[in-house]
Amino acid sequence: MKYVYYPGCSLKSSGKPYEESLLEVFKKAGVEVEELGGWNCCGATAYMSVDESDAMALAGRNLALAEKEHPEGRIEMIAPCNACYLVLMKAKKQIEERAHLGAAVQDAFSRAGMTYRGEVTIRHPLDVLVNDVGLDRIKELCTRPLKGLKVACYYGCQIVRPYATFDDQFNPMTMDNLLRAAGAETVEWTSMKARCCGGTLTGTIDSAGQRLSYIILKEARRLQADVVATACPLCQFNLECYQGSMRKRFDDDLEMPSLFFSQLLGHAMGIKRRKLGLQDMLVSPRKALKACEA
Amino acid sequence: MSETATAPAATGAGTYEPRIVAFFCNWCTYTASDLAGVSRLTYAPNTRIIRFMCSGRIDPQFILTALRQGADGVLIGGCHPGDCHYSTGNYRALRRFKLLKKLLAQMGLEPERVRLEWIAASEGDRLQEVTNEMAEQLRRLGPPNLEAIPAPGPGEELPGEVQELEKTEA
Amino acid sequence: MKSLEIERRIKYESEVNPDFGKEIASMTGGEDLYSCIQCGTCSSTCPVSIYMHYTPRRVIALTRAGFEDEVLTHNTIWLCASCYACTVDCPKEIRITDVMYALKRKAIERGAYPRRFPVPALAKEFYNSVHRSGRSNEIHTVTKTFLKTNPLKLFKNAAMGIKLLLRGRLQIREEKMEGAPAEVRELLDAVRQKRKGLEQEAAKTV
Amino acid sequence: MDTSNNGNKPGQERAKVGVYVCACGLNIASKVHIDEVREFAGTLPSVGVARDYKFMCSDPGQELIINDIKEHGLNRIVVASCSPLLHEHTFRKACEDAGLNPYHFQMANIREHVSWVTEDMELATEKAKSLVAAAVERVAFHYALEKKRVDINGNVLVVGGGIAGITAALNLANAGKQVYLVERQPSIGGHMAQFDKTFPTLDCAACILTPKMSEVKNHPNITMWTMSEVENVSGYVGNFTAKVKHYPRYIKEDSCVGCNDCIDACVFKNGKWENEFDAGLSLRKPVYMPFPQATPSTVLIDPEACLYLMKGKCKQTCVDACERDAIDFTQQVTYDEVEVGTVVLSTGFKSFDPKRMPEYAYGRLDNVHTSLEIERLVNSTGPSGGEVVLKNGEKPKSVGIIHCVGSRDKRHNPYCSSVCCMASLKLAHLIKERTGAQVYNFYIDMRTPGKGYEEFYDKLLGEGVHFIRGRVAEVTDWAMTPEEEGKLVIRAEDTMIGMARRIPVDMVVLAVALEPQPDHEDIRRTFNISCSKEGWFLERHPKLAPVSTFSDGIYLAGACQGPKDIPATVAQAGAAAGEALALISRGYMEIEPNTAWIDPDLCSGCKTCLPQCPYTAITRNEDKGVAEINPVLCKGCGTCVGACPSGAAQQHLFTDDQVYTEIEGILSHV
Repeated sequence: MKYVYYPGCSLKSSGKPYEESLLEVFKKAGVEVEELGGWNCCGATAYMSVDESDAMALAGRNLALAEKEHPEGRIEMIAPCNACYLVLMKAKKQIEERAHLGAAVQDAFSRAGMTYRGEVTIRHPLDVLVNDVGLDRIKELCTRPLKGLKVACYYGCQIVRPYATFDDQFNPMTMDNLLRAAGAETVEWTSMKARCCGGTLTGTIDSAGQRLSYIILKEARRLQADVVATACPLCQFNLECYQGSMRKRFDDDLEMPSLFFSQLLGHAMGIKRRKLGLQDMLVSPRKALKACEA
Repeated sequence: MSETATAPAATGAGTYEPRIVAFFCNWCTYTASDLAGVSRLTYAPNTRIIRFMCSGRIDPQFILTALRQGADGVLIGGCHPGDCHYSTGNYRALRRFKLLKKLLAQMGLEPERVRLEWIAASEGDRLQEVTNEMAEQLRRLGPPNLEAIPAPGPGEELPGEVQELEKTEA
Repeated sequence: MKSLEIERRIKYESEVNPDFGKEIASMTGGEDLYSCIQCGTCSSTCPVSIYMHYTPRRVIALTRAGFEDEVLTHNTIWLCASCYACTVDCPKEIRITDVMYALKRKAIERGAYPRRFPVPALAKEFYNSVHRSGRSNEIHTVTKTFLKTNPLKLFKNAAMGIKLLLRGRLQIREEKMEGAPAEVRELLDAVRQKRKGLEQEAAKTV
Repeated sequence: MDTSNNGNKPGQERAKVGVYVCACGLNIASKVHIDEVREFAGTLPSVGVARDYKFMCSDPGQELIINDIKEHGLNRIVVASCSPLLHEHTFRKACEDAGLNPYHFQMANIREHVSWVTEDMELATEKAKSLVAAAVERVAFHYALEKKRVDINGNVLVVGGGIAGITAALNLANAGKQVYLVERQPSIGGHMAQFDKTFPTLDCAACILTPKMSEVKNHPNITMWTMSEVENVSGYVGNFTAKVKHYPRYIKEDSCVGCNDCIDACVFKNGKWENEFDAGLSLRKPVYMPFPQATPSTVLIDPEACLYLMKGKCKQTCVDACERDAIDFTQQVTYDEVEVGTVVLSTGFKSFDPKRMPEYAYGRLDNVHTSLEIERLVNSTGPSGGEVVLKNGEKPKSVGIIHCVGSRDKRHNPYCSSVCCMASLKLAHLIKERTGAQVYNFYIDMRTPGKGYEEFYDKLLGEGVHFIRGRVAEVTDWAMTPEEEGKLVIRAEDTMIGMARRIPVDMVVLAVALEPQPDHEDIRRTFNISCSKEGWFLERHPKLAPVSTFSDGIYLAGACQGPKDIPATVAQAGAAAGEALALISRGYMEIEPNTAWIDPDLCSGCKTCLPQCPYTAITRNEDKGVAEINPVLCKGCGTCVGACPSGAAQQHLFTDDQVYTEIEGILSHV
């Protein structure tokens, strides 16, 4: 199966390790991806706060681009960032359901030499790996299982809310199943899995935002997790990069490696650290991963 | 104003309001139409309802006559499959309806002009939906081509064919 | 200890905007605004309601009652992190997150948002950055936001920023999309114009 | 063949029609120009008199008709007012009183079908005119008919043995009628038997219910069948035949005295299977007594649990223990067929399964219970002997009661279950009384309409029960503060204060919604009645016929028609019994003489109609070579008429002439 790959802005900067590791894992798992040419920002939450048409057209443009590249048949587009994943899905829904918006978008697209056929399905890597590749295949590929590694799987909000497309809204399991297949042990923390990490508030209203991230990390530590696994660049950024300021703010010696699930999976598949961007983390996972190799 | 599509509101006199003649069974759809009234659900203003005990009583000739007499469309309403007050009348209605659709096509009449719907006593809102939908559709079609409809009288092929169909019943 | 200064609190009908509720209800997600029964599920499931001037439930009540200023000038709508917990938990299936978006747009449209408050500023900076380059750039957006709102924050986060830079996880240079971002801008303008037109027509026919 | 009933054929006399347009106060007049319709009617050729009046259904309204018939010699009447389903009989009666055959009447429905559903007054008026025109043209083709009567069999079938069925059965039996009471469970009593106290009086449920249960058991006029279901019903009002299926209980009911020796003797020393009656809070053996006051007080054997019935191998210690040889492993499913004239449906409700709302942690965290489970806990005959205790056996120090679980929720049940507020208040009182715990009620709106209900609420406010107005978002075991450790934490907004709160408690009670029985569809079909969207059985009229259904002779009692508390249920059961009795004591019921007949001169004997009839009322007279319809068997659907290719088959009140003229009439105008 061939997929169109929509990285989104973060995977080109703070989320670089996500992209590096994900593409490596895809290669191993035989998931063929081709980056969407000329893609643009999805608009995230900001655009929707400023202008609706702009937000929907901006996101929609990426869908139309994909359809231009592949004029025939259905298209599967992988969006690894939770925010992109939801925004693209929302744009699709809006354009198809809101009469005027839809008409306006169609009109503008056609004048820009594009048409929107609604043939794109937006997929999240977790969905693709579990449902297209399959856990059995993943197991086979994991030549260096994460034995004894205790992982707290953190899914974030926007892949299960408001639309629960491929996982349970209240107690998502795909990441747990994936990392269990990779030999890891995952913690039971239903009420944390999709609890808000603070989103952009961690930077803007840090007192409120960072508290939300802190709650998640603290709970992971209480459950004796060695590492938190994430599926979204913003979640990962919040849960890792702000640990320094959290230590001061909450007077806590908290130190919890927070990785992308793809980095752990890649590690289990025997892929070199460098290729997984593990050396680029602010909170080093070395100790945790050493432990599970021994 | 909201973008979400809303049912066509009854527009004032003057604009083309298609006439729908509705044949409803006493137990389900006629009761539903009363419920629509009690619930004050306004719908296509030119829907005119004729009551039968059962949709099984409806003779295809009634439908053709209605069209010939100036109805733009005919709506048949009966109980959901399995719910017929007389156990099987609605199935009979369905068989005749299917045949009639074929004939209409042969006559060069748009089959959308005749519609059959199962509407239960509790589904007043469904009635509103269906009639509004149908009115909208008929508005687009415009009045029917009356020449296409054969005049009544002896030697009509229709009842004969119905008869064949009825006979195929074991 | 809160100050004990007394404050006169009463709302006169002349001060409310009777159309505000309808206005919001007509925007995406607002459809079911009037089916709210004030049960408070949104406010208790919301992870940030504890920091809000008004809980989401009260924002809905205020909106319906036409208390436009209270809704648009206080921090509630800007604290919403779009986690959609309220939307999926609402027993009346009101899309509260989208109502918040609608209110944010109104606030920006009316220039009513709290000026030195970083969230709307960030939104606008992000918007501009993408408008410029077709992509967003973390450093630029964040820097500009704080310069406008609270420059001290910049130094607070400097250490982290440098660490990320060293690891190649931050781009100083603005990452541009292939092709001309101008195309995107033109596209968006076209859509906005067209949609406005359609809506005005529709409004006329009713 | 049914010629006797053809009366004077159309055309034999010139029709002189009286048309009466009803304003129905403003119900019609506000949307239809009454005078315009009246004037229009006056212009129609066959119309002799055209009037309008405020309320045609009132006595003066009917007097108008009667006088005009006498003075102006009218021979046809048309009333344009509400639905014929509401007032056709009223006006037919008026015609009759004036000496006119009641079937010389036709109604035009200009309220339900015009004024209540049309926005534009001009369009409404035009539509009303066309309906009147149609009625006037049609009625000319009406002809005199004789009334049709069916006798009513005095026996009654009551389906469901909860408090509703029990009440209805006793009322009917005490009036001397033979009643068949069919209950699916091994004992009658229903939900009420599971309760400890009843609100608002707090009198003991068992004390008031048990006597009624044994009264049913011992009543000479009641045949009580437990572990039984109605498999199918045939026939019509007055003469139903019901096939009742009896499941084996593997105990001879007449021999067992309920000594329970077999239970003690069972090879299983301890209970192993969930006791349904205790909502799964206690365990029972394969052979068991449903509950102490079970009626009949007869044990039963669970074929899914009993070793002998499953594997054919067991010491059968129970058999040895039974001195009366009541145990009979050879029992099979058996059937009974009963003839009844009327039916009372009292099949009750099912309570909502909170597993469908994972946020409340039911089945995931300990000490989260449904209200029904708590009813068993506070019940002295329950699993804990009336003690409210946690899983670890200790008494809870704090309890949270969550209202509206599965109610007022578009994702589950949009309606209010109406009993939960009072039931929760009752449980709050009992829990506080038994444990002294702090009790918190989380509610959206406190609904206490009903005699003595608000007073009960006042009482609880005085008892120091906490009330937090806010719907609970989550029940979690995840602690944020030391005092929350090891507790169930309830998160809600206290909407009165406008602040989010986290309340740690030891036990959570979920006041679950009332839902229609899962098999309501099958029941509905068996008895040929309608359901509301939610699946509650549909009454004939929400106000004026709340216990009747659209099928004559079938009545509703209790929660099967919608959520109800005990007082309302008992009242409705009494009403249902009353309706049935009214019909029985009259002895007969008039039904529409709308049977079909066949004109032998036109019938080609093609047999098309024969397979059409669901009642095999049509036969072919081989000598005459024509079809004939037996008017006694014919139920008047007219399906054969719709199929007849030669127009030989006709249906009274729906002849081809009548229908064609109605179609023409409805379209001739406008």
